[in-house]
Amino acid sequence: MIKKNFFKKIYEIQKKIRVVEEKIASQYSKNKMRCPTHLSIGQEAVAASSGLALQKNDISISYHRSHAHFLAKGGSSKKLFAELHGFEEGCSKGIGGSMHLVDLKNNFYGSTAIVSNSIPIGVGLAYSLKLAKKKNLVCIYIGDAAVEEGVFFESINFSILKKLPVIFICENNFYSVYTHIKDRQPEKRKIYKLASAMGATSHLFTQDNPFKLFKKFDELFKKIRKNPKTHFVEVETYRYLEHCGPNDDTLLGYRKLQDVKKWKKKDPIDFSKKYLIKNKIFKISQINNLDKKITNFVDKDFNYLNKLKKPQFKNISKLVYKR
Amino acid sequence: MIKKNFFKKIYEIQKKIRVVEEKIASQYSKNKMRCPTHLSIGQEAVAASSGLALQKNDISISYHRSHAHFLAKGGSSKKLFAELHGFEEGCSKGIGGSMHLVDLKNNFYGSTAIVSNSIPIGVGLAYSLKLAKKKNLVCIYIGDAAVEEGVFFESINFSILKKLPVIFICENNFYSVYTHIKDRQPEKRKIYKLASAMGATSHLFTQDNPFKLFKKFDELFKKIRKNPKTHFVEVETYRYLEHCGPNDDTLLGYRKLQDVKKWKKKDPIDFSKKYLIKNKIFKISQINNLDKKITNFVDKDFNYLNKLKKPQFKNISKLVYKR
Amino acid sequence: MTKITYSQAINKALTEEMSRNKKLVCFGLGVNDSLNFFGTTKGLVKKFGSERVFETPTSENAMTGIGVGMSLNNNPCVMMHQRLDFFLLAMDQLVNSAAKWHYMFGGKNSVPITIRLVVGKGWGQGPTHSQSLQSWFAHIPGLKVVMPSFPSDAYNLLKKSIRDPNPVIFIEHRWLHNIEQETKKIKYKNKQNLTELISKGKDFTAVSYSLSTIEMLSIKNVLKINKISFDLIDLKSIKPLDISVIKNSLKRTKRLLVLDSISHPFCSIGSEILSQLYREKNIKLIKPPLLKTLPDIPTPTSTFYTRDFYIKKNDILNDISKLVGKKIKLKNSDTILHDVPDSNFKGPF
Amino acid sequence: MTKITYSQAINKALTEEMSRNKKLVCFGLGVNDSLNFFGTTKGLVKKFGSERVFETPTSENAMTGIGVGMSLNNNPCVMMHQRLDFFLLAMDQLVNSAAKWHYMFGGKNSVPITIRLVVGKGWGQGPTHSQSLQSWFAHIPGLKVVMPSFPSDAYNLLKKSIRDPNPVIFIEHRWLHNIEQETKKIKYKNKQNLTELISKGKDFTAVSYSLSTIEMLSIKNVLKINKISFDLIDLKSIKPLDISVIKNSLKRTKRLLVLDSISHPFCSIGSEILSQLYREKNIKLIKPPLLKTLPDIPTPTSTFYTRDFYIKKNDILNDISKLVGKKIKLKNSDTILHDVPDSNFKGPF
Ligand SMILES: Cc1ncc(C[n+]2csc(CCOP(=O)(O)OP(=O)(O)O)c2C)c(N)n1
Ligand SMILES: Cc1ncc(C[n+]2csc(CCOP(=O)(O)OP(=O)(O)O)c2C)c(N)n1
Ligand SMILES: [Mg+2]
Ligand SMILES: [Mg+2]
Repeated sequence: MIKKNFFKKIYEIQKKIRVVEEKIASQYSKNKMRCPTHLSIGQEAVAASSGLALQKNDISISYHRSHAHFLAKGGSSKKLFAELHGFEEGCSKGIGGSMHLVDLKNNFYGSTAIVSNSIPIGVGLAYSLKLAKKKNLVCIYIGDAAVEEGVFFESINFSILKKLPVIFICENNFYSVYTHIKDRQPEKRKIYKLASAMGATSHLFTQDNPFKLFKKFDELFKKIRKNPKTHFVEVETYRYLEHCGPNDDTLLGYRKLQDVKKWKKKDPIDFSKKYLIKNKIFKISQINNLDKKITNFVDKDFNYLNKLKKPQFKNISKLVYKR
Repeated sequence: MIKKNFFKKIYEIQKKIRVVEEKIASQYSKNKMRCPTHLSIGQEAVAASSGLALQKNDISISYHRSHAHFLAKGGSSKKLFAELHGFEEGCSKGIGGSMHLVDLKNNFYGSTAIVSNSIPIGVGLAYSLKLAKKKNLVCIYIGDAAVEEGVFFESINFSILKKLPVIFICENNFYSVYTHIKDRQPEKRKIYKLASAMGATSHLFTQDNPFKLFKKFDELFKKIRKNPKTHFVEVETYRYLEHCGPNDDTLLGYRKLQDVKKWKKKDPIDFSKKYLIKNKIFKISQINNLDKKITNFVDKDFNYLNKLKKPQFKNISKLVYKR
Repeated sequence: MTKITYSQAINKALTEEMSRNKKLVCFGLGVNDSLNFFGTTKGLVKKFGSERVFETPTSENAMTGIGVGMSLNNNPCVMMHQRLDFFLLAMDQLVNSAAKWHYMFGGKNSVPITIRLVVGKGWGQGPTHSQSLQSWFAHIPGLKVVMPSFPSDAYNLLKKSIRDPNPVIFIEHRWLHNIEQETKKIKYKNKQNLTELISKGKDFTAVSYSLSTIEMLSIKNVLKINKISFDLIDLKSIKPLDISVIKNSLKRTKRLLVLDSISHPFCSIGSEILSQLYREKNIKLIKPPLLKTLPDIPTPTSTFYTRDFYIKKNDILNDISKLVGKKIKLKNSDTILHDVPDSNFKGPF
Repeated sequence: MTKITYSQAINKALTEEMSRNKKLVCFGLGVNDSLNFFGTTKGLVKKFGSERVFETPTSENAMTGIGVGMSLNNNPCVMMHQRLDFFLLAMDQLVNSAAKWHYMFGGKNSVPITIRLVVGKGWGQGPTHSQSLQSWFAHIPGLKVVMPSFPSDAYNLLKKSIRDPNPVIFIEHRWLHNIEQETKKIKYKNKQNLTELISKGKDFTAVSYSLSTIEMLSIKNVLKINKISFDLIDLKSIKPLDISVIKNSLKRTKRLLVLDSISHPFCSIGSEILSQLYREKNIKLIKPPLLKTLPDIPTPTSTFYTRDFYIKKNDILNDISKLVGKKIKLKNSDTILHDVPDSNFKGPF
């Protein structure tokens, strides 16, 4: 990638994810997106930089908070919006909703709603890559609670045993719903070290500088494609809004206002913007133009919903079995 | 314990377990013990020395290969034989069979037949000890395959999180049925190190010298009773007979004859006997007498079965629910 | 006249039982968080401390086994799951441990655990947040299953479940949580009959439980206007199941509708009821019985689909019309807000 | 006349399908070990290599998900469990992933996985090594369930299951493994009817599947001597279930016995069949139908108990006697070796 283009892309995808998510947040109260929706505002950098480092033939799979991963792998915001609104034009025909996204064209194999449920599926996808002698990898996104489910350990054990090309990316936002990690996992234990003891090659990345983060993922993925093995990356991150839904929830009191502030202060998108300007890669006006373009694009995708017709249950009731 | 008595006890319990198991093996072909039976001949030292180091109020719980743990915790060989033969006088009224032993009087809470199934139950028992502010511990016996089940990780995570007085004792005999550990777990990964990365205090013991092994368990258990925490001990060991049943299975070819020989050569019971004689703790004749006494005792317990009456299904069919 | 909701009734039962038995322990995801498990665990941690009331890691299988272990050792437990679907991870501990322990160890010990499971509906709960598997649990010897419809029964049955020395699956439909009843009806009755005839009529017998009982009540008026009355039998306990009340009623009405509206059809509780009745010598029905369940299709997420996925009042009325051979004037019910329990409800959970 | 056993038929089906489809993968505990999964996987690893045929860690839940992942990505799978009971650990992956994937992602992808489950009986299999949960699986939309009784059906249905783009639960009763049939009967028929009338008579209709079909056949002669004949309907496929064959037969016989002898009663397949028939307008039985299942009690281990726990031939004959209203002379069957399939069998597995 040419340097300028490279910076642009990383900025763009982050920004697009944020704009899409903010659109959802701002429209949610209209009660037309009638499904449990987990936004990743604040966490976009991980999805953006890893997603961009993935090749199209690499596979990814994700969990309940997956809009960002879907979009970063190339998923269409139109289909995302349609899915949330329950239209047949949604990526899962409206049957799956926010927690069940899929985009096979871009090898985003799916996201699922049960904690850790998609992990072994990702490992199975990787076994298939191995059988087909493909030089690609599977990226499995997980949250910090995922490593509390036994199936995580069963899956990573198998993945390591069979030397499968798998990269686990654990977005540690410290919370599972309203419960802090210290109430769920032993203090001082680092998730990535645990993965390392299982036998994975393990890394701790930070999201502060998304450009650097991209480089790290990019290097790592190249390595895995060349030398198939199971890797694990933990990135500490933070969600700005409530666990599920469009609102700010700091008043609930389960997390400190100052923590939220601290993380917002080092917001990766703000950082990226400043970085691009400070390093004279883009001018302010160029970035503002880019932002506007993104907003317009997202608005257009959203407005397209107005054209859609209400779908009918009888059209999907035959989908239980493939014929 | 007076020194002599201490040596005697450790020898005695090992020997007793072996004699009981050999009795089962020699009688199994009569087709009267009609249940899947996993013998621990070759592995007795771990059960014996840990069992002896447990206090009566300590709890233990085990897996499918549990005769030794049951006996070492004080379980009656009479009740064990009766259980295997399906009599109502068995420790589980004949309902459970070899894989479901219990002896609440001695706080042996049970052994179960599904790999890793008893692990969380042991952790729950420990939570109860904590709530009751008792200064005892729970000993959870597991095989090497147990750490392949997710529930092991979930359970040890909770145990560490809540600082429960739990000691995991993993009897690593390298095999799960006919499959070597290298085909199930990443090479070079040590189980006890994995437990340590989870956050347990972790140890690797050897069974070669059962007297030393006892001391190690004894010290460790005292520590845990004083300072409740989750510990993990791995002991490498070896079963001499087939996975399930009374026969030698070296001809099946899944393990090397020379491995079996190697382990038999350093048989802990032989070692103990020699040790006692060499160090002049007992005379040969004394040990031979002891052996005879044990054999007689076990024979008597076995012969008692002749007196038992066939139990009736209608007597147990009301046991599904407690009233 | 003061009123109490279903979730408050549960909260009251939990609070009283925790006070009554100092050994009782409560745990589950959300038990101590800001929303207090739909309000049902409010105040518990403050009153009884975080050793007896605690959040857990997301480890459903181990936590079930841990609950079994505690219950075996003098600490009865209430374990809770915000969706029944999550509990699928724990079937080994439920079926191979909890259900069989008392029996398989010769009655030496027992497992007084109560497992609260919440069933989701509407607002895009979708395929993996809306399942209701009472027929699975009822299939397993060693388990008991209760599914109360009213606050008073929720209160009573939760207390009974907690005091039961056996594992009890206590299933709450999410849409019942805000249902109200007069506070004075909330009384502990040790000897309450389980299955109960809660409303008497003559044209047919309706059998239902949990939300379906509320659904049957909601059409009572329309039927009355159309001069149709019915016996309404609320099961409350799914296992053990007492069909004697149903048999007695059928002797009079000779027509049967089983509304099993929160279950898939195949091997459902409804099927079991019909199977038991079919084998009875003395039951003669005028028409074949009707069984209404969800379709044999996973729950879709989109509100456009759920409208036709869930059973509508008009569908039930149409069926009743055929069952009793009378025309019923239908109202335009169910056309709006079919995917929320009431108009106060703001999604998603 | 050469003969082939049920387990050899499975081995043949697996071998042929592995040859036919180079993408097909087989795995499970015991697949490659010295006993070859009751002989059913003999020779596979040699022929197809250890990448396509492999042993697994003891990780039932993950391995199910891994199978789902492979099947989503062009590698149909056969996963195997030596006891159905172990598979209880994998209900999340089965129900929340495999069963729903095709539907919940809008039909974009499907899960061609076949899951072989072996059901244990006798010789002290006990409470956690003998469960048969076909009614659980059949309750879940998105799954198919087959339970063949004969080598030819095992062969045929395993091939069909493997080629099916949907998840299929293939349940084998351990006592069927040594059952023999003429080799020439082993032929692949793409269009085979599922539920089949395999023997015709007039006094009553018997419905059975898996081992219960063999049990019904084993009393055919005694009944014949007593001048009683029956329609024997072998279900083969539990889900989907085709009751039309049963309905047709009942029009003639008007008496029904459902032998569901490897299931607990509550919400069983037998219950489902009765429930479906009860709702039919055109079925008029002379006597209430009979349903025979295991008692609602977990399997005991002791051979002294299992004798009365499992259904005896004489019990079935007694029931039939009542059903058809004729006396039957009983023989002293079932008094010896009731807990092994044949006299060659040496425990424990
Ligand atoms: C098996 C299971 N248990 C519980 C839940 C309820 N639940 C939904 S999201 C969530 C939090 C998971 O936390 P984490 O993995 O850290 O992801 P995050 O929401 O923080 O992104 C929980 C517990 C679930 N979906 N599945
Ligand atoms: C969940 C489950 N899966 C498979 C089995 C079958 N099985 C019985 S014993 C055994 C081997 C376990 O090996 P290990 O834990 O090392 O104990 P060992 O037999 O070597 O003492 C297996 C796989 C089972 N009982 N439970
Ligand atoms: Mg989190
Ligand atoms: Mg082993």
